[in-house]
Amino acid sequence: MSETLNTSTREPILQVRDISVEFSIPAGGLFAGRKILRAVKNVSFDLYQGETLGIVGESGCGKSTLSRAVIRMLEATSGESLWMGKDIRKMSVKELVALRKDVQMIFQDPLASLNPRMTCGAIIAEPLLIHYPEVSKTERMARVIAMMEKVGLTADMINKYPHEFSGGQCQRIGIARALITNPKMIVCDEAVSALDVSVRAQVINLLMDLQKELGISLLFISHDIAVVRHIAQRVMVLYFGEVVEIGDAEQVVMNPQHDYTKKLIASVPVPDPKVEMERRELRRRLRREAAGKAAA
Amino acid sequence: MAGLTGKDAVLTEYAKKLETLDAPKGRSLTQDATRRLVRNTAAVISIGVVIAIVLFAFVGPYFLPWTYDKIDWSGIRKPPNFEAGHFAGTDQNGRDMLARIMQGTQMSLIVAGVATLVSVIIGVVYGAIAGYFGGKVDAVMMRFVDIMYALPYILFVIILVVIFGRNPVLLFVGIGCLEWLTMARIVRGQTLSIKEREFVEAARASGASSWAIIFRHIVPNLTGPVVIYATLTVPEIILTESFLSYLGLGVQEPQTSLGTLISFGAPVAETLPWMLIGPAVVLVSLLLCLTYIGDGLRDALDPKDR
Amino acid sequence: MALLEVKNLKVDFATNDGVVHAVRDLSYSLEKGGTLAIVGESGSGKTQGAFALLGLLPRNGTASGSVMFDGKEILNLPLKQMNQYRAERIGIIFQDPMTSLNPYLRISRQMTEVLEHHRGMSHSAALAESVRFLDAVRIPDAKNRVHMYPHEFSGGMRQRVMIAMALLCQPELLIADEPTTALDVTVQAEIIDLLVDLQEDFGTAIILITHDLGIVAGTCEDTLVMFGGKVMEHRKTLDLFANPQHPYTQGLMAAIPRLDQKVDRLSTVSYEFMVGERQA
Amino acid sequence: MFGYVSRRVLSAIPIALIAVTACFFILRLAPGGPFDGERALPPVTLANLRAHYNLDLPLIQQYFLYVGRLLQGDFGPSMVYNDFTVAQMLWIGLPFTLMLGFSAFIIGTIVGLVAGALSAVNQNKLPDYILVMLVMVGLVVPNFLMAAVLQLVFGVYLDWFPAGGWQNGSIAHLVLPVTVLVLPHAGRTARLMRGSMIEVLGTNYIRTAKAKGLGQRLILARHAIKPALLPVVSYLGPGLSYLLTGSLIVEQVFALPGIGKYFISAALNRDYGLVLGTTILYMFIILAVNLLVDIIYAWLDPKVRYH
Repeated sequence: MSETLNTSTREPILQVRDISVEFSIPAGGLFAGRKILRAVKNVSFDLYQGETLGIVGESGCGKSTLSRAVIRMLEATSGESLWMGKDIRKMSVKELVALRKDVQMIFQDPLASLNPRMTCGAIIAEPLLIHYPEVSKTERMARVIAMMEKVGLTADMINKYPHEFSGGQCQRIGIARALITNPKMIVCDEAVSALDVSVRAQVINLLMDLQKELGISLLFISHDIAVVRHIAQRVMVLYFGEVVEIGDAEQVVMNPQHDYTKKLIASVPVPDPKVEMERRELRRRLRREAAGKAAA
Repeated sequence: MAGLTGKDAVLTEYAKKLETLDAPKGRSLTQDATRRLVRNTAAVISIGVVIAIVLFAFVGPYFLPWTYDKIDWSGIRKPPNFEAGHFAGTDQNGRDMLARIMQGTQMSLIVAGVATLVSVIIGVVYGAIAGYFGGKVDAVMMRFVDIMYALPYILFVIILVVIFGRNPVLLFVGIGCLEWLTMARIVRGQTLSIKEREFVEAARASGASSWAIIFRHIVPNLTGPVVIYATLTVPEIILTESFLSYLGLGVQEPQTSLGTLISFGAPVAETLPWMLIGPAVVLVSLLLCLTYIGDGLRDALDPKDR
Repeated sequence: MALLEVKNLKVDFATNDGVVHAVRDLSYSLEKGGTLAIVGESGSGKTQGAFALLGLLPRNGTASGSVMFDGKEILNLPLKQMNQYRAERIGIIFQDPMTSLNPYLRISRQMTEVLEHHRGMSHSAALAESVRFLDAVRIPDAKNRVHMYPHEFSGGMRQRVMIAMALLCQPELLIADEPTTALDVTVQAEIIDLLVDLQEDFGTAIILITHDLGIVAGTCEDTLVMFGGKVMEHRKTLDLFANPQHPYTQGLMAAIPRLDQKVDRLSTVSYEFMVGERQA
Repeated sequence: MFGYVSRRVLSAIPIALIAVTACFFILRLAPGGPFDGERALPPVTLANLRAHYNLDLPLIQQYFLYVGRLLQGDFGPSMVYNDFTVAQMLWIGLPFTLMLGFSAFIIGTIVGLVAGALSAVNQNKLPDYILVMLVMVGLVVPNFLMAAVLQLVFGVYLDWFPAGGWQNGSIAHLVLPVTVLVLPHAGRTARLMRGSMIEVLGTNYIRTAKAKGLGQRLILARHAIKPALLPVVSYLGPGLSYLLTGSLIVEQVFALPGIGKYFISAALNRDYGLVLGTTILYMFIILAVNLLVDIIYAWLDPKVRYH
């Protein structure tokens, strides 16, 4: 696997400092007041060129909100998010559009992330149309075909519609669309969670190969810590909007520090009967301890 | 822009490949829907009947000896007789019923067409804006629609007609202006759900502008529900128009509409049954077919396997 | 004599694009109190095979073959007789707890009706028994929460209610169709551990349907691997994980990222074994 | 629950106010007036007629005067039937229209719900096809045509029921008009109920109910009816307003003493008072029913009551 990157010498491409996101939601009752929901609380981390940082946490822990706030797909309430030293939250509309060239996204539901009314070729070409309008149609289509083959699709699928592809193929189209403008970073939001086991392995391998070949940084968000540990060099664990643990992937998995991380690691089922029996005992002991602590 | 794949030579090779490539055409959602619609016999028959009615209304008059406003003094209140050319009899003023039915159908179709268009345009624009911008804008716009729903809207049409007199154009636009409420609600609902879909967020993530998103991503996906509801609006409007003509507020003499014909035919139905049967058959079959087509389109365009 | 004998079960669906063969040929047996995991990816027919047992197939589904339960044929039983097996002798819990409970009825109503209908209990007796079962599935403050509506429970809690509901008549067999797929991993572990404990306490035979080999490893004595509506492999769980025989099972095992092992590259499932299958 | 209801009532008041204002100004700003009949009135009588109905005051003042009196239930004078106040005229016609309208509304709703549920339960079987056909007829045939046909067949030829007119207390006179109003409403309700019931029968919680081994009738009654009712209930508000509009015609065709027939003549000869009065009355009925519908909806759906 790629050697652990010596992160000390190089400048991180993305520096996030104390990003918080708050939503005001209607409270119940007759004169509906408004409650403040703090989805992300003072999260900070760095992302280096060519590195994959995994963000793991359960539903509602704020990982999707954080990943979107950091690249300003939604407005954070406070904090800084420096891209190449420039704070994204202070960027003008034009600068923000230019940023999208370098920072792309891949989504969870392969089919739903593709416009059903557009052909595969048009979907992949759209970012080119936005950022390089001056490029001729033939060159644009040539680049699309090149990218399709790079992600394992055949050129003759270019006129097909999303509903004519399998889940795995749709996700490859999504990846091709994200790569077409040669980005420096891609946010993958549960990019493989909706795929079947066999297809998931292919897409994971594809993502890792492309990252090595093109030197792209990945922000890989998932609830599945086993997948995150496999694909990421460093892992950040989120719990109710706060970072409870961050560090090298092996470290976090092999000896977790925070209680929640321990519980999370212990809960993941391992496909080996003997190992799984021991882990059930561990989980039972953790529950008794937690119950004991709660009672004390 | 630097050679995407790092080597421009590779690009030219793909460009050559592009020429030789004749990638097969994909099957778009619309083609899928048409295939499903064609399998729905009731809908196909209905489409046939509607086309026949339209031809009957717009082409028929050229084949008739009598026009809708010519009075045949020798043939007043006569049952259908073929020698005199009155295939569907004559009315109290001796005018040929078949010609009048044709002209009436023409008028009803035109009114329905224009009014539906007006209601679709206003409804789609209003709904799309409320749906896309959401928040305060959406709340105010939808509050207005709720108020309009609370008003007894037919009374408004009557007031409108009374105010602007019975010129047909105003009638069409008036009905259209009051029929857009449900279309606006449906389009708003659809826009809200499409806006939440991941491919819209993907477009935003690629830096697409709001207008690009609306016209390239949202509007094309609106066509399904809009088409379904537009087909269901046409019979509604024909009913409203015939309702108004029945109250004497519809089209002015000597022109007529199916509603007017029925309103004259109904009181004398006992003695001159042909004055009621003719227009009634045409109106009911037209409405029946349009409703079946609407249902067929709904099953074809969003096939929850009912 | 086995509790459950399934022979050459076939399930087909009539769709307007032709007939879909969800289950082509499924045969297995389950002893009293035994535990069987049915593993397969989506579209393998694992769920439809289980629904066919209880006659829960959708309108356009048809089942054929033979299913002997406690010595009697129950496949395609007329509704009246089938209803005597449902919940009373065979319980079932479904994948999505958020939509499997009636949002307009209180939990008490949805549980007591089972006991009133099958055991002829009075409402108060049924309520007491329901609360007892809610305690058994570790729902805190069951006495009060029983009167609440489904939307006042979390996903994990609702699944516990479903489990309690399915066990009310202490059926001999419990079918669990991907019970934890829709849940977070920490809640999933609690539900799986709960199922294992309940199986031991009540001695109920369990068929656990899942796509997650990790869950299978820790729960069931036997495992049956399905693909394309057919059985690829059916062996003791320990043997299956020690040395899987069928290429599909081997492929699946190698394709999963594992927490306890570090591997550089996941191997993808090869479908050569399908070549022989295609003609069948 | 109380919080929810009072919030709905509070939100209904502004709607009513805005609607009244809209009606008032649209009518007044429209060209023509109640007194420009064929024979031009001498200017002097015209002037004091306008003064009598204080049409000479600035419009804004007329508006506040009108609303002020409206709050005390006084709809002001009728400008054409000048020996009655609008309130009196409405009072004569109102009870009949309400009786006709609500009886048709209740019968139509019940028939529609039962028909819709029945056709959904045995979907694509014979009863379903028959009911769908009946619903089509109800939806498609305009009410004035239906009225004419029923009048002719049952009134004149078969003479089972009086073809028109009204003697108070005689139900027979109501049969045909109510039927004409019931059919389209029952048709729409049945169509909605069928779709919503089919959807509910396909849900996971109905599958759970089946898996509990409960009988079909019990599943329908306890688990399916309530959720299926919700979308239909929210239609009843607009449903009633549709039906009341229909009663305009039915009262005219069957020569019944409701407020319907006043409205048309009032609109034609610009009797502001009467037109405004009828419109506002209809609106209040619809707003009241909408409020009732919201409350029924909240009672049915615990999630709405909950927050």
